[in-house]
Amino acid sequence: MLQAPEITPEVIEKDRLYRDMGLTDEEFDLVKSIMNRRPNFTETGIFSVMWSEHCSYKTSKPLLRKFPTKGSHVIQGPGEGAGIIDIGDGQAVVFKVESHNHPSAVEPYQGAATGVGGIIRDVFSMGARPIALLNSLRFGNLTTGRVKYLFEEVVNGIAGYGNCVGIPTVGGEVQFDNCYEGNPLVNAMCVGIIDQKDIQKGIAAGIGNTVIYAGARTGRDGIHGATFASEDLSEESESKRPSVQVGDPFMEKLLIEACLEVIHHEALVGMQDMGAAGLTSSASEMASKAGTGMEMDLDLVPQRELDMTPYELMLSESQERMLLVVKQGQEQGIIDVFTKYGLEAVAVGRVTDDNRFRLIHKGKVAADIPVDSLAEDAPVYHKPSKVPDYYKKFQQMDDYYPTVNSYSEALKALLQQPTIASKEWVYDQYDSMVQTNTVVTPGSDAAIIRVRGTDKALAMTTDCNSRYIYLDPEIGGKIAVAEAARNIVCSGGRPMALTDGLNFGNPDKPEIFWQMEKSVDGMSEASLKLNTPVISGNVSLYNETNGQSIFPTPVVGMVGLLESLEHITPSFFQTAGDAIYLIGE
Amino acid sequence: MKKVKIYITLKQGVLDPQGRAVQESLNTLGYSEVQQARVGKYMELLVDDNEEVEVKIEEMCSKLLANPVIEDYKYTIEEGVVQ
Amino acid sequence: MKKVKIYITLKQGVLDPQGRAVQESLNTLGYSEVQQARVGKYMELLVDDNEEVEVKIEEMCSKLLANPVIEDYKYTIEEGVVQ
Amino acid sequence: MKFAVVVFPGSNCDRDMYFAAKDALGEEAELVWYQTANLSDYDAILLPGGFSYGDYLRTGAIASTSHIVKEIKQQAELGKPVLGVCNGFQILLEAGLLPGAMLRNKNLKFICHFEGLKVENKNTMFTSAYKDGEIISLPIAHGEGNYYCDEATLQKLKENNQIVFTYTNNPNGSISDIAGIVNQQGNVLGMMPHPERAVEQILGGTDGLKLFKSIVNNWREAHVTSA
Ligand SMILES: Nc1ncnc2c1ncn2[C@@H]1O[C@H](COP(=O)(O)OP(=O)(O)O)[C@@H](O)[C@H]1O
Repeated sequence: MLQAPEITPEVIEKDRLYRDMGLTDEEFDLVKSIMNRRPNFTETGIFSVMWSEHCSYKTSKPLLRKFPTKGSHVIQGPGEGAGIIDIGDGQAVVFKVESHNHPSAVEPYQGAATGVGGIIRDVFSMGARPIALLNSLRFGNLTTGRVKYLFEEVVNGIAGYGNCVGIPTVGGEVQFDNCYEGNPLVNAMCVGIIDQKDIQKGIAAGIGNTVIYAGARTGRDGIHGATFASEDLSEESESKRPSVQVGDPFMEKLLIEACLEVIHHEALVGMQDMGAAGLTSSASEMASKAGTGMEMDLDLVPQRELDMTPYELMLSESQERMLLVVKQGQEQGIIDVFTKYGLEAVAVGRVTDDNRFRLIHKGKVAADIPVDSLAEDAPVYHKPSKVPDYYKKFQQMDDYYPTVNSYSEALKALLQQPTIASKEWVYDQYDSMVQTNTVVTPGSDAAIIRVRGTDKALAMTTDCNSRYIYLDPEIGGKIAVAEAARNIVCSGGRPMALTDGLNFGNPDKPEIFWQMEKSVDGMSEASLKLNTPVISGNVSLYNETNGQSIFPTPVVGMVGLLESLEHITPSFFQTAGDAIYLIGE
Repeated sequence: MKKVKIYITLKQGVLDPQGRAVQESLNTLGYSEVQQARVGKYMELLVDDNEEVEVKIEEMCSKLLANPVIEDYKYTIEEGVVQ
Repeated sequence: MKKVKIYITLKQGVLDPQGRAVQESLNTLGYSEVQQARVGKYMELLVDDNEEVEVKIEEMCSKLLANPVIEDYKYTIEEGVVQ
Repeated sequence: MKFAVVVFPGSNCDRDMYFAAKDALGEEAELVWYQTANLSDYDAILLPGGFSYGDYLRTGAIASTSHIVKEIKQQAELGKPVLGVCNGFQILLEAGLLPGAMLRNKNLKFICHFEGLKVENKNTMFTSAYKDGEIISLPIAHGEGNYYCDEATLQKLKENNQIVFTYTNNPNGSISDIAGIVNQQGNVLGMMPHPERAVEQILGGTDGLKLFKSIVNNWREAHVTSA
């Protein structure tokens, strides 16, 4: 392994190397003033990932504040790994949606698989047992080999991961449109169930407590922004580029069982998964939330590859890893649980009282940052917004009534559209029945999972008609929420809350930001009216190829409660001779 | 007829959960001497003779048989036996 | 350290749906010269030097790495590079 | 009657099997982690579905080398009922408790839905509650359920009436439509379809329940007469 030349803080500033990591000049100045000095290479990397849109929501935060997030049944709104809703009897349901669009465009099987893996960890890291998976997919039209390949492999990846970990995939949606040709969307949703007394939070409380790393070893997977090079990306550096993340659902299954056992252990203080920005975000967020600090010795972090630098260790997005905070002196009991499942778990650090995020590597301080600055001090941007020309044009157009010559021909033509046609080819590949609680399998308006041991059940669905949202984001946003709610109601459930996956183009374009603003307005209004607060969500921006944006696609994932199993209503005609009613306008 | 043997392996550094499981299982069975296992694919093609065999095989590997994002490949071309 | 390369193929006569799918997609992509494709596994093991390497590898293959009901195997043992 | 549900790393239908035995059937059942050495306290052994060891290498292969499989063999030799479903079936094949091997489904995809099955042999301790030739419906959920064996083995299976279930509409390409087989002694059954997923009407049917009931009935008879 070649030794990288020393990149000093001076060089980072002089050559503006921070730009390659995604920090702007202003953001770098802000970092300097927070640190009272120039950050070193590792520190610059840490700030850049923590202040990325993905972790900081710096562009979308002002919009997300508009969502209604409160309700008497909301136990946990946005902010933790996933949102939590009270379903009575001391039980709660936990859910969230997550996007994995870009990785899926590059390597569709692994991109989709690791997307599923990530959202599952968000749910069981709260202490909940994952009971269902859903997804929302967008591809270009099925006319090119590449699109067919992406479609097949994404479905394959979702099946490969979800089936193996033993969580039923019970619903979703797939739409095809040219705007997604170079930028497919892969959003995955996970629903879990928990006894309220077992709810875990990702906090690093208790000065002196021990930080434990559990699960897979850290490799150079998916490291943000390439392993540093100030030179242009050459062929050579392309082939050296950090490899894409590869998932190991088998390890995830063992992690689920071990973590759900560990939550009953009295020594556990907090637990969080390592998602985007890996060790950096999980560790710093846990300390920041608890108002403490953390010190970690990176040499103790289990490593898959040789000679990993602090930068690589902190920014790696290796999958199937968890971070736990455990009462000092009681580490062994926790480690034993992981050992039983054949998993590695090692103490890598401790909780401190100085509000610093300090990393030691080979006996030297590799980073020392005020921990709150990573989360709370991240810049927030209020981007300009502008009504797009296309929208003005549409507003002036007359209503269009198609002439239909033959209704049966028109119907057949509609049914042949891949977006409308049966999705059985997709969901037949998912194990929709494992855990033996799936009462209504894919193919109905909403899937229904009974809550074992009770007379209750949960209805769940994902919906978003992005064409409507493109035409009118505000009305389209309302429609998306209303459609999800209708699907729940039709199935016999009362809509309770929703999670959202906001997929948009480049927010630096005022027209795109306007689409975001308006859809959020529409969704907020509908959620407020329907009393379905937004309890979790995800934002994926910059979904563009060659400057061409996708349709605005804010996916709605909704969960509803059925108070009695007798309310279960599938969407199929049941018996010949039954009367058919049409309700509504 | 040519017989083409293709070896597809995961790139250096790419996680190989299957290889790890195989190694651990061999170790558990008592073969503690096994330090590493990597699992890849092996393919055999029978291809009609033509002048561009090599060019074509290279294309097939990079376009379809291997996934260049995570995999490397090698191949050998031999005289095949007509079956 | 020895480097062991193991090739596992489906037995002659055992249907190979994956091989058939590979052949068909190659044909569809325009490579009509591909008459047959068979898909198997390729493994690389790094094994500590010891006198019985060959005996042990034979055992590992027959006990775990290949399933004799459907698969054949071959291997080569080379000097490995210490990493 | 007391059932052991053996849990391997990566098993994921273990609880489903447990609930089927305990709640739907109303018998005693316990989840037994694969590192447990002793199965002698149980009257029947259930190997659940899932992805033991991630299905790495070959389905069931790594699990089949674990110590508990030796114990399962011993218990099977004593005549105890052993039922392997899906991945459990694959483990039984790899362990040599049943003949043959699994190949990938002919369409190379994982498939999950209800399939029609024909009860080919009702004279086993697993099927006595069914009618001969009865057509039942059970869920399948597998990517490698394409059962294969050589011609001689197939002849033997047929001669000894070891083929217990066949598909009415073969979904995976398995030889002679085979969905489940027993060993020669008749006390080890491996099947790809999931009877434990069809034990309650609310889950789409109860055709799987009769299989578990058969086990219990036969066990009771044997133990009442011998008592
Ligand atoms: N990607 C998917 N994964 C799982 N199930 C899906 C997926 N796409 C569609 N489905 C299921 O197929 C059925 C029909 O979906 P869709 O055609 O979108 O119908 P609708 O417009 O009525 O929601 C639903 O039950 C849905 O859950």
